[in-house]
Amino acid sequence: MTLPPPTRRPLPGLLDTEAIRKDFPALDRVVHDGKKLVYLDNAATSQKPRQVLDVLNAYYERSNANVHRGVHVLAEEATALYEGARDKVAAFVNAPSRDEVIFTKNASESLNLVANMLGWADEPYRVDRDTEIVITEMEHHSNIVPWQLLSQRTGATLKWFGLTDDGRLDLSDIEQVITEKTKIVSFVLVSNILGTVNPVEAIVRRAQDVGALVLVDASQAAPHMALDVQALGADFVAFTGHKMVGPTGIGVLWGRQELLEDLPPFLGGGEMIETVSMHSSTYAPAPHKFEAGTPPIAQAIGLGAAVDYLTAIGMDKIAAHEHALTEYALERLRDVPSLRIIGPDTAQDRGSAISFTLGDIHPHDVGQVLDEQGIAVRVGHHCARPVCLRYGIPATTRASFYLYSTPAEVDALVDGLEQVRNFFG
Amino acid sequence: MTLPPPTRRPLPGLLDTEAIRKDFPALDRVVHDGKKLVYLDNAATSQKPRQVLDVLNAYYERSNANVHRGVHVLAEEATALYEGARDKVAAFVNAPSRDEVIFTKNASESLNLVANMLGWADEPYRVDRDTEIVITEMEHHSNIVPWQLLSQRTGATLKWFGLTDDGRLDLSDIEQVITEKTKIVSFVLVSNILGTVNPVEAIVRRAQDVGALVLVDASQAAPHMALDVQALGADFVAFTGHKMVGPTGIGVLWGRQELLEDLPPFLGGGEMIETVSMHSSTYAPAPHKFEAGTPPIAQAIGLGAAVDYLTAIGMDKIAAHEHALTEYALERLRDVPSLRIIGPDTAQDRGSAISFTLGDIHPHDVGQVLDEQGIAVRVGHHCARPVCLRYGIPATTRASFYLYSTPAEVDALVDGLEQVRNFFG
Amino acid sequence: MYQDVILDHYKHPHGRGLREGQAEVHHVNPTCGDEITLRVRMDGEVVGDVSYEGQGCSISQASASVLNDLLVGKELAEARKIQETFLELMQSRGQIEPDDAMEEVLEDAVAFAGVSKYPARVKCALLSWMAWKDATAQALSGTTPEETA
Amino acid sequence: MYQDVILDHYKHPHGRGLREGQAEVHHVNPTCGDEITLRVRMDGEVVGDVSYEGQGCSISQASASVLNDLLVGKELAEARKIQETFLELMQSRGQIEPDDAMEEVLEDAVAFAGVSKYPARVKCALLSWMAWKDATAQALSGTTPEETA
Ligand SMILES: Cc1ncc(COP(=O)(O)O)c(C=O)c1O
Ligand SMILES: Cc1ncc(COP(=O)(O)O)c(C=O)c1O
Repeated sequence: MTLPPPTRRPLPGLLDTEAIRKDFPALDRVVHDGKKLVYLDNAATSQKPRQVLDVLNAYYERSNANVHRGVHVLAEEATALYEGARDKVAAFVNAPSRDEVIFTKNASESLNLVANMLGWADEPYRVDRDTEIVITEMEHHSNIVPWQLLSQRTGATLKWFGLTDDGRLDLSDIEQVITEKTKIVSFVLVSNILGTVNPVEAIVRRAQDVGALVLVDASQAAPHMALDVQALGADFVAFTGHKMVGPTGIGVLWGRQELLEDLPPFLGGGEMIETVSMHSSTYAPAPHKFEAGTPPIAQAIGLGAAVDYLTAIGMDKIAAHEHALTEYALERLRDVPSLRIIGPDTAQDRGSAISFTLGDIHPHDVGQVLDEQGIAVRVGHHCARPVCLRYGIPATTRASFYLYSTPAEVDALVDGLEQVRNFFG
Repeated sequence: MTLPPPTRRPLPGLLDTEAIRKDFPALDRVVHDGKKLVYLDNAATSQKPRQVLDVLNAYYERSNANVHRGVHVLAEEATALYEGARDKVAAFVNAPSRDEVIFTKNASESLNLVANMLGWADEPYRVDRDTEIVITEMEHHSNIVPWQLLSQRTGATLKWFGLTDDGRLDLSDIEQVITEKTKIVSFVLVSNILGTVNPVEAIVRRAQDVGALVLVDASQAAPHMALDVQALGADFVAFTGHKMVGPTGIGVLWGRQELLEDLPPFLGGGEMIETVSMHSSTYAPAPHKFEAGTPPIAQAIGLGAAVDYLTAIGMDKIAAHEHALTEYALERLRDVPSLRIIGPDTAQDRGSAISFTLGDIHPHDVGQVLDEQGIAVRVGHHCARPVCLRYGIPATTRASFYLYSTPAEVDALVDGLEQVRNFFG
Repeated sequence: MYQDVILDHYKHPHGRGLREGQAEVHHVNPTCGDEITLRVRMDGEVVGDVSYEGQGCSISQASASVLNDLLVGKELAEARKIQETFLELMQSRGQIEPDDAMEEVLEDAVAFAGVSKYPARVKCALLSWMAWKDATAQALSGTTPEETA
Repeated sequence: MYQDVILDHYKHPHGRGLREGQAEVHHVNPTCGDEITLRVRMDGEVVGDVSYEGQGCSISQASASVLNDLLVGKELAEARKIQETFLELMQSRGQIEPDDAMEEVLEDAVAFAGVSKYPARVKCALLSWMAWKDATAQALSGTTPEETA
């Protein structure tokens, strides 16, 4: 049944996945009566290492308390752990100040937070009917719908960059898209469906020329490459914990301090206030101003442990590993008959999520037959339906890799696709 | 040092706390070189039983995947677990339909969600400059600030019920406070600072008479008593997982189905849509419409386990246990010289959070000296500063009980307060 | 879940193509993009024809083919009973093991029992059946053909 | 953390009460409601008087009393050095073990070393010191007394 893989060259820059995989209990999972799990759905969410789970358990078993303002031991420990996680995340993205790191529940909340702040802001940030919002056609729904809502609510015009046939942003009309009326440009650093890595510099430069703010959706970047918010030159950067070996229920918004000071709060409640009377309230300084209510304490601490884990391995090494794997996967997939890559077909400026179609076999069927062999991929529009519309396809199958993925798993995918073709051939 | 407790009668209705405490690893904690932890900060957050932690670990170690739309085993398991947790929560609060249960990150988000929905809603729900919002003076900041923000943003008038000297709502002017202009009445079922249980029926009746919606903040009720959203007669009910032996990072908003259908979404993004194009989007039916982005998957599943745990013990039994303990604590505290209870001084219509002042010893000092004896209480304004203003005090010390609290812990508190008095006397 | 019967219907669909009818509907499964356009012709109390065009996965395509096989030529009451039985089977989350009685009603369609274990795919299997129900209601109420989503 | 020195100052505060001065400030710690009103009188380059009124916990009250002891009568430059040393100690998160040199500068105030281990209480200890710094700046710039929060 299994085809012999083509004479596989040793790939340069691979991590010691044998050691790494031991840290991830879920990778030992056996499914469908004895098939070893081949987890290639990392763009949807990553698996979690023992090191992160241990930190979660230690928190709940020893130090669990509500944070801030407590004078008892547990409250002080919980606060130190929670704020310590903020330090770790700040260092991870090279933030100039820890106070620029806001904990949210996921990247979607981070993106919505910015959209809402701008809707309620005073000049010069305020988005209203005479202004424009710019996104791109390759955004995740979480970076489309908040701007559609903001545009409906304020009357602002929503504009976007289109895509080239090979899955890149079409910036040829950048001067017409980003104009003096533009208040905010929000775009994805690495596309979750196409894999494309976008040219930040060109967009940031144009945005700065016209005085627009820039929000970068780094949800698919933070897990996979070194992220330096200062080098990016953006005003806000959003990402999400569960895709970077962290727990679910935690996201991050980084924002420039002056902006966080000037912009209005979003959610109101405990923790985000300075002083409250029935008649009026004043707000705590950032980041607390944007963290209403009991925060996701254990989850932030877990994200801190995730960041420790990734840092210990090294983000550059992780990027090199995935790059090698992506190059190998593209090469092997190229040989699968009737397979069409949706997105860049070389590994250059490209993340490790690879979307494709297989003849006219529906992605649901591709995914299901792969699943029967233990291979977990994602099928559908990957919360980026405009991309499917753009390329005239109903959906794609997507395989996506991470630090624990192996060339053997790429081979398993290719073999699996052969089975799919036999089955529906 | 330790005074002998007064001849302690066996209290009626206590749970078998010896067995229960074995489930909670944190209760074994020893602090300050050998002091056994006496955890009386349950109104801030509860400890977590092994049963909940086991479910979290099993999820992360076996079934971790993003939910919905996946065709592989892990995605299907994760989806079934996540949606199964929704079934459990729906049953726990006797919701007519599981689709009425929305998962948020905490009670604060639930409360903000309603405030924002009403700000963007069409008639007849829309809050605007000609309308009124009603809250009370004993609300948690999380049920004050969202309404202050809404009132600032829409021009609506914010009104509130005051408090009587013995810590109850003053409803004597209910006809003037809730009027034909009132669109929403939002109030706390059990106060986190005073302990007061509020008379829902009178308020709901008046609100219904004038056609106003009712939101009940059940954050301090759901952990401690049987909650029946149908019996309450409210339109929305909010609560939070971490106070009810569940994980941090998870909250609930229950809402009546017709309302959830009619009201606009809040956060936009993945999961909450039906179909997206660059030009416009349509939204999924509730509850998904209100759950943008990857939800707190593990945390919802953990809350499901928490609900199982509480249900197995029985909410009525938990309520009886706490009632007996509160009665005992009030009785013993009454004998502490210069101690003044802030809130109802009998156990009738009262939860188990007890706030007090001790002469003019500052609550920070009270809390600190108790902490040195291993006794964890909370000090400050408990996110309810208007209550402190109302009673002319800077802050209070608050002891709050839960299903694992014991009469011996009440005795430890009373002894500890004696030490505080000696220390600062 | 891919029984031979299902694959056969997928590869060689029965009654595919749009023919004359009294009502036409267009149904979409937004989560996966499956679509079907379906027409119903009633000959008095008998299902005269169910014709369809669409794109989608093997399950949704095969299910439309099986529907055509099963319903065309049946009295409306019987067709409805078949539809309801199929719905019941698909919503059983793999809990129903079709017995002889059910097999007699559903014939080839019992092959879909395995699909009911996969919540993500149940909607695929039901797409054409929901479209048929909708189109039939329109045909009977005399509504002129129109698009519904 | 409650050293006898701290309790002594709390129970018998030195220099408490508002007296004449060139500047007055009002500081509040919003998280716990501690408040202080503090006046500064400069006699040329010398701290002539620091008078205060307030409410709050033992730490914030004792700290104001110690401040009065330490700063009144000192040259401004020296008073500033004491303030900075105290700030450094309080922000040390319990990492600084006061040595002889530090004890010489801080005298009774070294008793607060233990407080620095409790982040929630550091603000209490610093309340009067921040108020003094603020009031002194105002006194020197000749700003008329005003309220600040
Ligand atoms: C009465 C009340 N409402 C709302 C909240 C807010 O809950 P959370 O902090 O989990 O959002 C709390 C707890 O802090 C509370 O006690
Ligand atoms: C590019 C991109 N942006 C945003 C998101 C939203 O992240 P979350 O679902 O954690 O809010 C995702 C992942 O789903 C993503 O891939």
